[in-house]
Amino acid sequence: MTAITVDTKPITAATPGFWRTAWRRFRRNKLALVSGIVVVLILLTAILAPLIAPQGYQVQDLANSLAGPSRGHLLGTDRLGRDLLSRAIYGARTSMLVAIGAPLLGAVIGIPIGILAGWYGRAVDFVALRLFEIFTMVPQILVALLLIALFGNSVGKLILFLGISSWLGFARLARAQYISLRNRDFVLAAQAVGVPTWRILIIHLLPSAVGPLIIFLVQEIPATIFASAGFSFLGLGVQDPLADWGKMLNDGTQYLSIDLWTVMVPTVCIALATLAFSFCGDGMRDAIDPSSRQSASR
Amino acid sequence: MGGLVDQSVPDVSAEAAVPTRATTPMLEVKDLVVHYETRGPGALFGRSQTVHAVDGIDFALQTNETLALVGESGCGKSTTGRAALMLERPTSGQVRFEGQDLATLPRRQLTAMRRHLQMVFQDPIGSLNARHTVGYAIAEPLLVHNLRPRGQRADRVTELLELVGLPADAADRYPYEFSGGQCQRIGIARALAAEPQFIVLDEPVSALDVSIQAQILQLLTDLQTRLGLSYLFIAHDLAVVGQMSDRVAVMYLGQIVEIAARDSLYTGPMHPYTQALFSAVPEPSVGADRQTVVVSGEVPSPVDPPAGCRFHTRCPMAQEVCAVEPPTLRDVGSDHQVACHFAEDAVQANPFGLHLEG
Amino acid sequence: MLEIDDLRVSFPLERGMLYAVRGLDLTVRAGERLGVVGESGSGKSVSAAAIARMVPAPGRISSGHIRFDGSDVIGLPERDLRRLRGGQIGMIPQSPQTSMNPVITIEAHFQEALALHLGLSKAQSSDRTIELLRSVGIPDPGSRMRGYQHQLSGGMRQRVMIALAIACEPRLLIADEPTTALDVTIQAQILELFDRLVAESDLASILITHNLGIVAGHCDRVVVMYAGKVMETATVAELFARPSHPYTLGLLRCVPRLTAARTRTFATIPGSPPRVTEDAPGCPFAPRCDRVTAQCRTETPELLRIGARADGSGFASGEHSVACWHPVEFGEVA
Amino acid sequence: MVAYLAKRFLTLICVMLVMTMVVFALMHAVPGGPFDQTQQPLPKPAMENIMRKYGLDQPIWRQYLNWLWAVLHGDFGTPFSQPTMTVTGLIAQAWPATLIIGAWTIGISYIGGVVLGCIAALKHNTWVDRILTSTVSTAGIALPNYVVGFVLITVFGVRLGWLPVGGWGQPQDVILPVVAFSLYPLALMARYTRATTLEVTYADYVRMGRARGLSERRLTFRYVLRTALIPLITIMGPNIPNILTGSIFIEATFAVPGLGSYFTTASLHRDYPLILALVLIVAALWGTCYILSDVAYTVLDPRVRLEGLSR
Repeated sequence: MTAITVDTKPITAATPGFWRTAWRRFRRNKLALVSGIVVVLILLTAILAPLIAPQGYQVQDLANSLAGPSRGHLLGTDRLGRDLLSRAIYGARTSMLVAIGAPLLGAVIGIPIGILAGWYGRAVDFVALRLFEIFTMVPQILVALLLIALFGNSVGKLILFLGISSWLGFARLARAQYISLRNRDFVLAAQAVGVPTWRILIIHLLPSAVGPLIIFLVQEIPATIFASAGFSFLGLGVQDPLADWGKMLNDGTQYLSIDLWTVMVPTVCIALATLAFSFCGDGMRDAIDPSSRQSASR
Repeated sequence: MGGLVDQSVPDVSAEAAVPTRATTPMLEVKDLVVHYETRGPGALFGRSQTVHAVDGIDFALQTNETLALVGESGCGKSTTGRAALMLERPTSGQVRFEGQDLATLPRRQLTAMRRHLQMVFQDPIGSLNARHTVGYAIAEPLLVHNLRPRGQRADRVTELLELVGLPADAADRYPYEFSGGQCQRIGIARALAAEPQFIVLDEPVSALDVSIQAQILQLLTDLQTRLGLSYLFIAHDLAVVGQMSDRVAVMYLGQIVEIAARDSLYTGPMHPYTQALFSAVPEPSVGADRQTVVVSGEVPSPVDPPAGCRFHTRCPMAQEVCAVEPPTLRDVGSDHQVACHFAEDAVQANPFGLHLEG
Repeated sequence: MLEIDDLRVSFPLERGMLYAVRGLDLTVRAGERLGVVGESGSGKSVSAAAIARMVPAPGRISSGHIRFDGSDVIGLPERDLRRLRGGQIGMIPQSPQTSMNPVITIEAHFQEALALHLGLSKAQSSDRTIELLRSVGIPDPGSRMRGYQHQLSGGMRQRVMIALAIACEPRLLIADEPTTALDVTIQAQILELFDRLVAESDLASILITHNLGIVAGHCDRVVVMYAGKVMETATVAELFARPSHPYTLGLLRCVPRLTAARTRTFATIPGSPPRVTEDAPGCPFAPRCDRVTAQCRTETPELLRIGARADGSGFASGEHSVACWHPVEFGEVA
Repeated sequence: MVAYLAKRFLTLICVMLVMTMVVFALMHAVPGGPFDQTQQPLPKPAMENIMRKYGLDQPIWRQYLNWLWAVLHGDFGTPFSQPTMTVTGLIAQAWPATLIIGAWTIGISYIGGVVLGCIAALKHNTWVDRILTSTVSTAGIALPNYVVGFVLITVFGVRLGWLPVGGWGQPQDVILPVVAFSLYPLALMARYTRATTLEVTYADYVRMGRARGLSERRLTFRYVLRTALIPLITIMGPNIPNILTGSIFIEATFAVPGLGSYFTTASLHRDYPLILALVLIVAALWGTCYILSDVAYTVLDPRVRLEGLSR
């Protein structure tokens, strides 16, 4: 028996895995890191709202309505004399619930459709594409608006309708991912070994596709904040007395010239949240796929 | 089920490895046709076209034999390899493995059959899933075919790694930590995990550096000797093919133009295309007066292959009949078939000034 | 004509540095056909790019001299550098598929180059383009040149790239793996064309390849590179007859021969080519070499000409240099 | 080419038909009708009268066919909320405001976005690129336009008093809505432009152009931008209808009586004829722009242009 030559290239000392490398890159991106911290803070605020807020979100102090910042009300009060800081803190709760809940629902609906369309192609793909087409024709916002107007509003319905209208993006992305992965050699290799299809779809392809999908989810959060707060701002979303940033904006607009704080507090909250999630999402994308920023610097 | 390195498996010596003509071949491909639809040029206005990737080929492969499929890109050699494993559904024709037609086999049985038929790919890194450890990649065939009790799988992985010349601790690492040559070893270990009898080697060394190429070729040769494997060796490098195969089939535009025992072909190629291929290989030696004539033109599109002999558009020997009458494979010697109307003349005329004396 | 002296090129990595070329010395004389061979990561392509100061970002030339016709390429101002590129040095790419602007016609490629370097008018350049395309074997050049690159096959594209490289009558032609992306019969056609053009116009050429067979048939002199360094250089005949570096010898043995009988054993070099991330002393081939000694690991052998020995044995006629502490003596191996 | 266009438009019409059916069914699936919302419930006979007048007493498929038949004759019906007008008339009244804002927005955001994207790509990996890409464009994409609107109103309307805080009629009313509305498409275009340009910047053929001695200027315009900008059509085209049909939020923020605000009120009041007409407009516009941008792309880019096109 002939000696089988051993490839003597020293196997590199345990290099960090994929996620660890990504985390290292993310950490080096200052903007993303700061945004990530802000995101965590917002989420903590939302979870711990009753502990942090100085007052309840519906405690009225009619004698002190539309008063600017004072010792008693750090950010002032609204038309009913409710403490704006407290409402902003409770507002984080409602806003985050919708902002995260709706894209999650969209992902749950969209990803399986996208996977099937991308993997099976042909007839399945054709039907999926026509479905995409119908949903692209009417902007997502209008679909959600229509549904809310027709079926009424509550936080639960807001999540439901925004989720339903956001499935398209996830389906598209999952489809594109699976199409590009479908013809890769490692898939053919798995088929050659005799790995069943479900196993290929989940154990082989999902880990490769999950990164971009998670990033898309994070990037959908600011878009959902935009829409949900927007609907509340139009008076279609969250209803009194529940606190929500968009609702606060709606309450405040009429008093813009009397008390700027009623508008600026929710505006800053929405801006801060959308920016934080956005920069964080971008940072994650760059961390997972450095070429997205350093494009082809070979 | 005996282990690959078990002594219970008869160690086939190099002498015995010379193929013996069994009555039924291990693998038999009959009139295999693979056509597929594709969009023509122009992303929007293109019409769908039929690509004649493989257009009616026959060959047989004996136990412990290596048959090479050689040809240029687009000749259908890779498609043939994939169709032989049912990784690409043939449009028509048969692929018989130990007498059973894989094309008509129900899905379940085909999946079960896969463990006997394996494949090694051209891109060693791309054919491994970057998110799985090497150990998982090698263990997966055991898992899906339920080959070993759970507890013994890790040992089996170590055994396989050792077999292809890699250290046991490689199992915990990821593919990108390895060089191309090492990844190809992992790919081979994975193919061997299910204890196959037949492996399709699809350009297994063309992505590798020369010095690594030789290592992998040696490994494949040793494994064949040791495990009694049959190879379908797909390659474009005639020199490599000459070192690896018992029999060689030359393909051009989806058809076999010449098929012969290795020595017969390498000393006397008869089809003008085979001669052209041989003469085009740059030999790493100085002084030899080779390559006096270069074949002209390029391979026509497989969407609309020429009528008659498919090579007639580039063939210096072509006559009128070649454009009309497709030549069929005919015997021109012992274990030597050629599909050319004027093969004997081509040998006489030697249009490419070929001489193959070592 | 071309003189490269102690050229070093490095690429910053996410962590650390990749040393692609580490002290390259090389000369090309007028009319000479130089071959540069090496495996992946040997620095052969980067060296070629560096000649016209075209090292892709983020890589950079960290030190060394490049003289073309006596003028220092490294210190050349942008204007003169552009005159050099295309005008004096023509380049043929590895992948003809992606090397032409997809949205301008083939003719437009020629026109802009001819106007720039030779100052030809539109009509003149049209005539010249047809002439050039015909000389590289493009059928029906008049109508072809009004088309786009995607209408050509791979082989045809490479012919056009060659015509484009020689359009402005350069004195040096650099071809970086010009046939790697092509099939063997097309490769033969392109190499034949390359040879003919080089001979006709008395060009100097540098042919970069990993294929020793191509070097044997199409070059006068060879440089063997490994890990960013020159291991050996000699005339083609000399190198193939008397390889002196163990790496060269190993490489020659590894290459399967078409005419050799089937033996079922393959000569191998253990290990794989390194990725050089630290510029440490010692022979880069030492970890894979079967003649290695302690000296090889700690001291870097210089590229020295093989001189006459007392007994007069084993020596090269012209120039044959090797960077090895223990070179293979002539006659030592069969 | 003609056959291709015919096929595409036919598909579009089919898709639109399906879509209107879905919307129609959806609206009717909801419990309650458009006239339930009034404070005092109408007496039964009056209600029946109204229902009959609008054909709401007929079976749903009948209603749909009636509606479809009328639409094919250019009649979109009467809006429930304003019985004195026609849907067509109402839209004709509301759209100009939206169109003016939309046109300015397209002009500013497309030109500005492409220019900024090019600058970022050409200054790749410098501070200019970093600021444009990771800060300005991300902020532009993330910040809701009404939030931007309120900041603008606060600063320029309330604090400085330079511009009106809202309303419609004077020329200066256009400025703030357009600025607020432009930010998102501007950032989007900049991002896409940068990406396509960067992809080309390192392409082999740019390198080969450099190897022939072409100047960086020439390479930038003739090699990089020319190839990079063509695919942008496929992004620009389908975004046009989104902008031209206005933003419900911008119109609410700045109190612009445009199409968007009508959509909001129409949805709230279940004004079926108006909703259907608006949905149809959006869809038709979107489909047409999508097809036209595909065709424009194919005609402009020789890479995808087929010889058969001219035949």
